[in-house]
Amino acid sequence: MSERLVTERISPELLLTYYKKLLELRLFEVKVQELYRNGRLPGFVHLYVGEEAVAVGVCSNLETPDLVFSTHRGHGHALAKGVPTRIVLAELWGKATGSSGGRGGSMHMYAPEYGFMGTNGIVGAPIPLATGAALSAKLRKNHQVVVCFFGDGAVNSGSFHEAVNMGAVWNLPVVYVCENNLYATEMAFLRATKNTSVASRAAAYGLPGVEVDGQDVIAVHEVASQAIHRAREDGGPTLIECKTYRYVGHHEGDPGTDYRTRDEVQQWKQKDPVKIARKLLLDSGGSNESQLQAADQEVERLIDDAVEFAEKSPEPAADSVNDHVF
Amino acid sequence: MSERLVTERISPELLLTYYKKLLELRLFEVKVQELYRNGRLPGFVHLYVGEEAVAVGVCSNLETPDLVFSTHRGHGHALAKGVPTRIVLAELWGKATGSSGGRGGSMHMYAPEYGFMGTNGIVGAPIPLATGAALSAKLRKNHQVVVCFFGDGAVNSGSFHEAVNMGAVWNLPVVYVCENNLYATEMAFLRATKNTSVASRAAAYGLPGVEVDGQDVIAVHEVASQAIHRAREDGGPTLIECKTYRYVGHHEGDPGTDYRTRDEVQQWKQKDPVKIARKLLLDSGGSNESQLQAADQEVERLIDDAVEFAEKSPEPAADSVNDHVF
Amino acid sequence: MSEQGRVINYGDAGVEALRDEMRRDPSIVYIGQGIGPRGGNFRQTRGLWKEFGDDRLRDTGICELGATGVAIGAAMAGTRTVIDEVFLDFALEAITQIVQQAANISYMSNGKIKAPVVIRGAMGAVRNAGAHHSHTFYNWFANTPGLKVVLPSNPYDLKGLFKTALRDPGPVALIEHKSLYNAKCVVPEEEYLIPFGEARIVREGKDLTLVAMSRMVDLATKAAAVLEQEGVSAEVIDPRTIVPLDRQRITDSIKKTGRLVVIDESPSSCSFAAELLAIAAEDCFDELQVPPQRINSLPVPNPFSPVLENQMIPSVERIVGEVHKMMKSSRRKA
Amino acid sequence: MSEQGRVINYGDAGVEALRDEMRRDPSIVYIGQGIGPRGGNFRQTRGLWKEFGDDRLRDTGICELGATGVAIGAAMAGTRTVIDEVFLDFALEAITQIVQQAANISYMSNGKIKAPVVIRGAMGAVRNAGAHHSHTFYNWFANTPGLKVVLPSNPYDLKGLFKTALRDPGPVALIEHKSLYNAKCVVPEEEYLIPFGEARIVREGKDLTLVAMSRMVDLATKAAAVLEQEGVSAEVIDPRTIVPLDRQRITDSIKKTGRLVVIDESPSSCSFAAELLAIAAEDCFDELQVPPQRINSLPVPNPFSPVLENQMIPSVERIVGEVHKMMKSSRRKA
Ligand SMILES: Cc1ncc(C[n+]2csc(CCOP(=O)(O)OP(=O)(O)O)c2C)c(N)n1
Ligand SMILES: Cc1ncc(C[n+]2csc(CCOP(=O)(O)OP(=O)(O)O)c2C)c(N)n1
Ligand SMILES: [Mg+2]
Ligand SMILES: [Mg+2]
Repeated sequence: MSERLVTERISPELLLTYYKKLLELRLFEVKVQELYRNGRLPGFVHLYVGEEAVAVGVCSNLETPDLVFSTHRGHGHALAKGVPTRIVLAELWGKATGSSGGRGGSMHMYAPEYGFMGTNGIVGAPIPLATGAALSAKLRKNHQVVVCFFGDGAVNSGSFHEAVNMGAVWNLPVVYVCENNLYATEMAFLRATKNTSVASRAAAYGLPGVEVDGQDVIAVHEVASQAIHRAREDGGPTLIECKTYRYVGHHEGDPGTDYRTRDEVQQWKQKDPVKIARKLLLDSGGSNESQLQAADQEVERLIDDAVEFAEKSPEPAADSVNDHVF
Repeated sequence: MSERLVTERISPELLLTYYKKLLELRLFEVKVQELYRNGRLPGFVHLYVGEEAVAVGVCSNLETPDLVFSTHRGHGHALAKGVPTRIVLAELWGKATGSSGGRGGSMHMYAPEYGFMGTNGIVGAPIPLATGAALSAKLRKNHQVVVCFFGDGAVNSGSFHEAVNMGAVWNLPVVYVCENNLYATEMAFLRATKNTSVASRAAAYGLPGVEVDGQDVIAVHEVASQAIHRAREDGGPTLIECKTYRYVGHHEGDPGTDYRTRDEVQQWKQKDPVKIARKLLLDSGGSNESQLQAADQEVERLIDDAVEFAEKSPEPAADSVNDHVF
Repeated sequence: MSEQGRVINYGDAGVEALRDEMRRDPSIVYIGQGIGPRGGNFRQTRGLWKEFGDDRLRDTGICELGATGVAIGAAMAGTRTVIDEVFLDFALEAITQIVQQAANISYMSNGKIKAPVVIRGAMGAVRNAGAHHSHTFYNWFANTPGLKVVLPSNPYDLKGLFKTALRDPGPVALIEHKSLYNAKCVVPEEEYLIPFGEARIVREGKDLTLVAMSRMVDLATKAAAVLEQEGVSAEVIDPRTIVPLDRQRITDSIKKTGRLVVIDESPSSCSFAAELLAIAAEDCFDELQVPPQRINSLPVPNPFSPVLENQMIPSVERIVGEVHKMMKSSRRKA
Repeated sequence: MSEQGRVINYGDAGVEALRDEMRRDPSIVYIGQGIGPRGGNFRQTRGLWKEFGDDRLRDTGICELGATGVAIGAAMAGTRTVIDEVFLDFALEAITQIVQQAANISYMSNGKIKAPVVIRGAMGAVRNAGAHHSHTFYNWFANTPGLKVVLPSNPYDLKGLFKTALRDPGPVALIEHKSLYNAKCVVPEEEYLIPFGEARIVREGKDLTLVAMSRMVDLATKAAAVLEQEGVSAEVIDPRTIVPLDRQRITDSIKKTGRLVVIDESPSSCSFAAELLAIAAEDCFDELQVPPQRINSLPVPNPFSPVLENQMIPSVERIVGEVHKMMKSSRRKA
């Protein structure tokens, strides 16, 4: 990553905003990890630690009416799209104040009022859904753009193949963002396929494919900006491959150690998206240490507030179990 | 197609064998059409008229233990793999003597004793099945090769994507043969996808992709020969795209006229695989007219015999309805 | 259902419902294979493409999984959609989307997201299409919380129920029968809606209750006519929608007649016929005079051979035969 | 099932069955996600990869449709396979292959091709996994001609039934319960097979019959213990395989007790509980003393919230409560 270029490419104010968002995503997950390990949260959680620059880089281009479809590893996408930490955490806690009133949890969390169309427990499933939402946007000519996040694991699924082809042939306003973190659970992408370049697969469907450093929030922002712009102008879909890495296990409970070398993890930690952004702000003189400390505290307060809110919130009423089926 | 080359590439004897097979496939379908239109055959039939060079060109490379998985348009594949006309026709007639005892019909016709693993009513489904059969062959190291036929319509299905990727990553002895006849029912391939080169899609999975003139039995034979040879030597799968055309409607009952121009059909009829082979035999001096007439009569007798056999065969016994479920 | 008026067939009744609703609600988009210029494999969209064009009648390649997901995603985003699987069998390609996404979304989102999508498919045996093209599956859908399930047995019901489906807030499985497309009856040109959850008494009777769905209604009615000749008065009921189910009207009839025979084209284990027998046992225990019976297709894949398939599927003869046996068995109470 | 001997858990019992059979039959290949070096998401293949290696434990990418088709195709070609869908929910991705190809192939080929494939998946609610990871679906499989359906409720049965499945000529759906992997009981190290179609009398009783499958067997047994304290003697039956079904042993029990309660984790409409009530009505009409009852999960997607999910799923309290009501209602015969 070239710092010289970076400062030319972005204002310090904007970078500070990204930094705060990156940190929010990071600290949120760290808190979730702690709560989960302490047995406070039910269900299963997949944390986004290490991949924050993808969500923030992409979503910083979006307006509230734009739609995001996310995955099982979706807390970061929700937060980056603007869903308040409070209702995300309350949902993870199964509380009535959560974004799904406690009915959803980590993998089924919806906040359409913020343009967040859900995390998803089914790998691949959001890709057709997002494509459909883009069809809706195109027909209504409302200049909405739809972003679909998915992992490298989803790329070998039929859902990817069928949906991306439809998005391309119908020239829909959708951006397909693959978070290639090299593994699907313990399965290395290069054991799952002979072609490990996701971007190159765009050719099979006749849409543009771009690869980008997923640890570099500015690079992601720029690539996404172009794709989103083109989508908005009815120029059609793009497939973006973000090379990234999770620093934690696949889900809480998975040590994530036996299929990855310590070295590999360490190398990727050198490219920590939060640290990179922080260092850049300092090095470029965009912010000074005390400004950054203030920013850090602001984010910490946000997380603390969310914990307090979620903890104090009521459980859903048992007799509401039959509501909202139809 | 260059005739000069052709005679150098193939002996007259062999070409005469191909010719007879091509004619068998053609006359078989013409007879089925007639019987069907006269209300003699139940169910639905999809005829292979115009595409014969694909089945014959590919299957002429196979031994009986090699396996073929076929489609809804599969009579030609069955015959080319060596399933006797009698039991194919009897099956279409729903007779007890048919290859599936009348339980299957056109789209569910099995003759494992000839290495024919079935036509199939579900588009795309045979691709994973064939890949699995190839896994079985590889593990048993029995030098069996598996061939999977499918149409352009199957290429946009998840089954294609998932299975071809698995075949490639596991380096299985399977040859994927796409019969690209430009349409899936009435849907032009170029309306269904932005990338109409099937062979080019091999890159997405890291296996070789080859395009060949599907009306030229010798060209198909040669391309398939290489692929089958490589598969047999544990060199992995190949994706072959045969450009071809059906001269008839999608199924009997479909006039096949409103979505294709008369011109287009006429142009393709100029490349009739049966006529091309016949002309080549005559032009090259490989056979004379009277030899060919003898060949024609031989094939006609084969078909007549099948009709007589099937017609006289008994229906399955009503009380056998519960047999063979498990 | 009136005896007088304009007679049209099942296929055209569906087209009419669609045309009406697509005119009324410009957001409706119809997605499927061969449903555009071709007008549908069963002629089930004939003429609509001319009026509504490529934007609203969207032909897809062979990718039911993707196309169904697209229809559901569009519905979640505010566009009312129909996904036509054409053969219901092909819904299997996409059933993960139907069950996991469409049926669950309202609940999972606490009612914040709805998926107004009609999942359309034609089921059942037709002209010996064989094992891959003859499934019924409606009991699977009825077992899926969040899905409504509609089984029109005639043109009149198809039109009225389809229109209701196209105004429903959530996903509706509209399951037609392939062998009914040429069935005819009187269908008003004027608008009418048939509410979900109202069974239809096809004919009244007092000796036994025949419940049948979809094409089986025709068989039940014919069997009832035969039985009438013999002095047995059969009430024939068509639930029309199996989710929601008009439990009241069905159990009222069973209580009245004391005898139940269900005719169901699906294989019997865990079928909708099983459900109705269970309901009868739960709700009509004291009124049932003899054991309730179900007549299902034999539990085999649909054979191609006409001889075998006729043996497999319920027939008027089999219904009449079962009723004979039932009428012979002694009543529990005098 | 003995009270004495080596105690192991459900997960390990499955591993043991597999290890035995993979040693015995070198053609067996196991396909799925994370089943190789990782040893399975539920530890259901732990240790096997070390012994059998990459050739026989084949990890795949996320492509259940393709992988299931591969397993079926290999089985058709003569290699016995297991396809592990891990979560049964993901079988939906591949159900077209399971139903259309695996289940139909023997019939469609007139018995010439068999598909000896075990379709393995873990069902049911576990630790609030939510709507996408908690389905049951066994009634769908039971409704599919050509599939056998096995529901082991404890380690002993799992080992014996899995081994039988691995020798069956056709496709078998082996459906485990996610919440049972740590359940323990005595399991002999020696070889034993449990034949399909033999229900197990979990405990004998005379006042009523409780039929339960999979994890519900534990609840039924606990409820029976509570009821015993109150002087009500409940017979608990576990069908173990629902296709083939031991109709005889189940109906014998119902005839003996005159009362039936079925406990089933699936939503009730067209569930296996409905099937059993239908069977009771058909076969035990004269012996049933009161209406048979079914206790199913509420017909809602599995909610994430523990409060809501507990409300949704059958509990010991609910079973005891229903039995109380049933015992109060007057018997039909003195
Ligand atoms: C259809 C389906 N198959 C399997 C799973 C189980 N599963 C959950 S997450 C996951 C790995 C996903 O990998 P990837 O798409 O690369 O995303 P990542 O976890 O790396 O962010 C798997 C296999 C699932 N949820 N859905
Ligand atoms: C999964 C599935 N979807 C749809 C169909 C209906 N269908 C039968 S053949 C066909 C067209 C197939 O086109 P293609 O694969 O190009 O083969 P062709 O008929 O051209 O030989 C369709 C859509 C099917 N049989 N299976
Ligand atoms: Mg990944
Ligand atoms: Mg084609």
